[in-house]
Amino acid sequence: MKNPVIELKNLGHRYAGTWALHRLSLQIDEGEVVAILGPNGCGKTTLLKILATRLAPTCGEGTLLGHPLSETAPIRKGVKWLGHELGLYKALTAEENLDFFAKISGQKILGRQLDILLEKVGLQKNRREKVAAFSTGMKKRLSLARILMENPQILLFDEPHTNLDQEGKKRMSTLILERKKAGCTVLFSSHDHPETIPLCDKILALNHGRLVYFGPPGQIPKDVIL
Amino acid sequence: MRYITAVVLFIFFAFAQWWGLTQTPPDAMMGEVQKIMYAHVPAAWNSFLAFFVVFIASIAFLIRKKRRPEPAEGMFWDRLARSAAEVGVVLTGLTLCLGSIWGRPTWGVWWTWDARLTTTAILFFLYVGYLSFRKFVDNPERRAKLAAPLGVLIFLNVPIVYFSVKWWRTLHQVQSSPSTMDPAMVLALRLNAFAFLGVLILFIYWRYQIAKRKSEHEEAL
Amino acid sequence: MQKKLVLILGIVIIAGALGYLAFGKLENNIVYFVTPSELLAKGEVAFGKPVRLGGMVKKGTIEWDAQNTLLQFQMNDGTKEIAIISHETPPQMFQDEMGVVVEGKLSPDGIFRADRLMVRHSNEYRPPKEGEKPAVIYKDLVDTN
Amino acid sequence: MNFLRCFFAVFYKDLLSELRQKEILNTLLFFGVLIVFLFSFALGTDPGLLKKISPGLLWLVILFSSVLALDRSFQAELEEGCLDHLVLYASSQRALFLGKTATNFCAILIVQVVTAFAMMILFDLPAPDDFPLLAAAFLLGDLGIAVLGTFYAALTIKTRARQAMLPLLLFPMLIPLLLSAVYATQTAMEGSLTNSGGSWLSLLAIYDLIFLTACTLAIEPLLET
Repeated sequence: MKNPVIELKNLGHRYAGTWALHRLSLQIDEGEVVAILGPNGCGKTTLLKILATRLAPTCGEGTLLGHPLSETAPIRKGVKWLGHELGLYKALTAEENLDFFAKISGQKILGRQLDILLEKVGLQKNRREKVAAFSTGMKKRLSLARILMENPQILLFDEPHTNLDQEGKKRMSTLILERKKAGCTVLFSSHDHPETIPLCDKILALNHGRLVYFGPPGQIPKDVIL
Repeated sequence: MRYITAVVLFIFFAFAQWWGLTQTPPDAMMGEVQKIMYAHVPAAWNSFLAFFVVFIASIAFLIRKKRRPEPAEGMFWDRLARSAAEVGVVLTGLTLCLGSIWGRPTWGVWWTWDARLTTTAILFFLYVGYLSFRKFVDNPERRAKLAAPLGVLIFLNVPIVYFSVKWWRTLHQVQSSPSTMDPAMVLALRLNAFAFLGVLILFIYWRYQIAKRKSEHEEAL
Repeated sequence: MQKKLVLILGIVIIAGALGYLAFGKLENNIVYFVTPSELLAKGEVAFGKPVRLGGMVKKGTIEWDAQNTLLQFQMNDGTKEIAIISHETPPQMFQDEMGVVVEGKLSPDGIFRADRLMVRHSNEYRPPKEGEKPAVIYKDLVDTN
Repeated sequence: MNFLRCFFAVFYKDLLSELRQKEILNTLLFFGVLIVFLFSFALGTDPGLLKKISPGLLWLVILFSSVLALDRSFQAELEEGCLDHLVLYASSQRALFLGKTATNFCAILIVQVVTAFAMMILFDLPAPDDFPLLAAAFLLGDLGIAVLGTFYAALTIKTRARQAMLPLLLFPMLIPLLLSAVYATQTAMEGSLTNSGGSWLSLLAIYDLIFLTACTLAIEPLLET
C-alpha cells in the first residue's frame, strides 16, 4: 500500500543569491522514516522549514497530504515541525505552555489528556514548574508533548538527537519508531549516523542544496559525503 | 526610439516652462514670484500621482500573491512600486524647496506650519522611510512581501495627515480652481502639469529598467 | 469565500471612515483663530493667554518704524478692532485691507502683542489692473530701510 | 469562535509572562518618570512654560517609551524561536496580531497614566478640567499607538537595524494621532479659548478604526515571511 504523502517537484529556494535548495524532486510514502543527512549548510533546515510551511519555496511545486504547499491551513493541521529552537515560553509552566498552544490552534484539551501527554514524555512531576528552570532535555520532551497533542500525520524533526544524553537519545529513537507504528511519516535531519541509520527506511542525502542520494540506507554509494 | 521619446519630452518640458515664465501675466498681488507656481504645483500634483501608483502597485502585489505564487509577476509590481516611490520622493523634495522659496516673499517665512506644506513634508518622511526600509531587507522576495503592506498603509495615512494638519493650522489658501484664476495662468499651469507628467512617466520607466537589470544581475550571480 | 467577505467588509469600513473624515464636516467645530469681537467678548479671561487672532488690516493704520522694526496697526473684523504691535518685518503682501492672522497675547491695556504675523492669501490669481504695480508696497516698505 | 479563543490565549499569555517577569513594565515606568524628571531640568523651572507644553511632552514621552515596549514584545517572541511556532500553531494570524496589540495597549495605557500622574506632581499641574475627555483621549490615543506600533514591530522584526527602523517608520505615521491626542489632552487639561476637544476625539477614533482594520487585513504576509 504505497501512498505518497510528500511529493516535491523541482523545488528550489534561493537565499541571498545562492541556492539553498536546488531542483529537488522526490516522493515519500506514508509511514516511512527518512533521515536527512549531509554536511552543515547543505539545505537540511531549509527543506524542513519549507515542508513545515514556515518558508515559501522560490520555485517548484510541493504537495503534502494532498494539499499544495500554498494551502498552509490544512497542512499545518497534519504536519508538525520541531526546529533547532523549541519555541517554548520560559515564563510559563509546562502545563501553561501546552494549554496555550492548544488554545491558539483551536483545540480543546482536557486535564486528563494533558496528564497522559506529560506522562508519555516523563514530565508529570514538573508540570507546574516554569520552563525557565528546565534542562535542555526536558524542554525537548515538552515540545514533543506539544507535537503529539494533535496526532499528526507527518513529523519533521530538525536534529532531534543533538543536545541529549544517551538516555534521551534512546527515548527519542523509541518515540520515532512508535510514531512510525502509528502510521506517521517521520523526516528528521541528523549528524549522528550510528544512532539514526537503524531507525530509518530511507536516507536523503543533500550537498550544497542538491539531492545526492535518496534510497535505502544499505545502498549508499561510497562517494557520497554525509 | 526610446531616446527620441526622451528628447521630445524634455523639449516639451522646456517649452512649457518657458511659456509659464514669459508668456503669462504676473500676479496682481505677488508679482513675478507667483511664477514659481508653474513648477511647484505640477510637481506636487505629480508626486501625489506617483504615490498613488505605489499604492496601486502594492495592492496589486498583495492580491496577486493569493491567487498564484508566481515570482515574476509579483516582482513587476514590486519594482513598479519602488520606482514610483523614488520618483515621488524626488518630486516631493522639489515641491518642498520651491514652496519654501515661494513662501519667503509672500508669507514672510521660509517655512510655515501650513497645512499643505506640512502634509507634503510628512509625506516626504513617510516615503523616505518606505525606501530606506526596502534597503534594510536583503532578500528580494521577502522585501517585496514586506514592502507591499507598508505601501498600502502609508497611502491610507495621507488623507488623515492632511485633515489633521489642516485643522491644526490653516494658512494656505483654499485650493484654486480655474474660476479664481486668470485663463492665461490656467493654460500655463495645465501645460506644465502635462510636462511634469511626461517626466514622471519617463523617470519611473527608467528607474524600473534599472531595478530590473539589477535583479537580473543578482540572479546571474 | 469567508475570507473575501472579511476583505470586502474591511475595505468598506476603511472607505466609510475616510469618507466621513472628508465629508463629515468635523472641522466645523475647529476654530483656527478668533476674531477681535470674539476675543474682546471674553473680557478679562482673555488677558495673557496665547491665542491666534484674525481679521483685516484697517485702512490707513499701518505704522512701520524700520529702525526699530516696530509695526503697529489696527485689526478690524467689521465691528470691533484691536491695536496690534509686532516686532517682525511684515511680509510682502502685508498691506491695507489684507487678511492677517497674528499669534500672541492680549495685554490688559487692550493692546495685542504679536510674536508672529501671517498673511492670509486668497485663492485668486489675476494679472494687475491698469495702473496697478505688482509688489510695489513691498518695495516701499523695504526702501525706507 | 477559534478566532476569539486564539485572541484571548495570546493576550492572556503575554499578560501572564509580563506579570511574572515585569521586564517591560518596570523599564517603561522608570523610563517615563525619568524623562518627565529630565524635562524639568532641561526646560528650566518656569512653571508657566512647563504647564503650557505638558500635554505635548506627555505624548512625546509615551511615543518614545512605547517604541521600547513594542520592540521588546516581539523580541521576546524571537527568543527561542517562539514566533515560528506561534505562526504555525495559530488558527488565525489576525487573532495573533490583535492579541499582541491588546497587551501592548494595556502596557502603554499603564505607562501613560503613571507618567501623567508624575507630570501632574512634578510640574504642579492643576486637576484636569474635563476628565471624561482626558480619559477618552488616553484610550483612543494609546489604542492607535498600540495598533500601528504592533504592526510596525512585526514588520521590522527581521530586518537589519531593527531598533532604528521602528521609530523611523512609525513616528511619521503617528503624526495625525499625536496632533489630535495633544490637542484633546490640552483641551481637557485647561479648557481652551477657542476649541472643543470633540472633533479631535472623532479624528482619533477614525484614525484608530482605519488602521485597526487595515493592519488586521494586511498582517498575514508580514508574519508569514
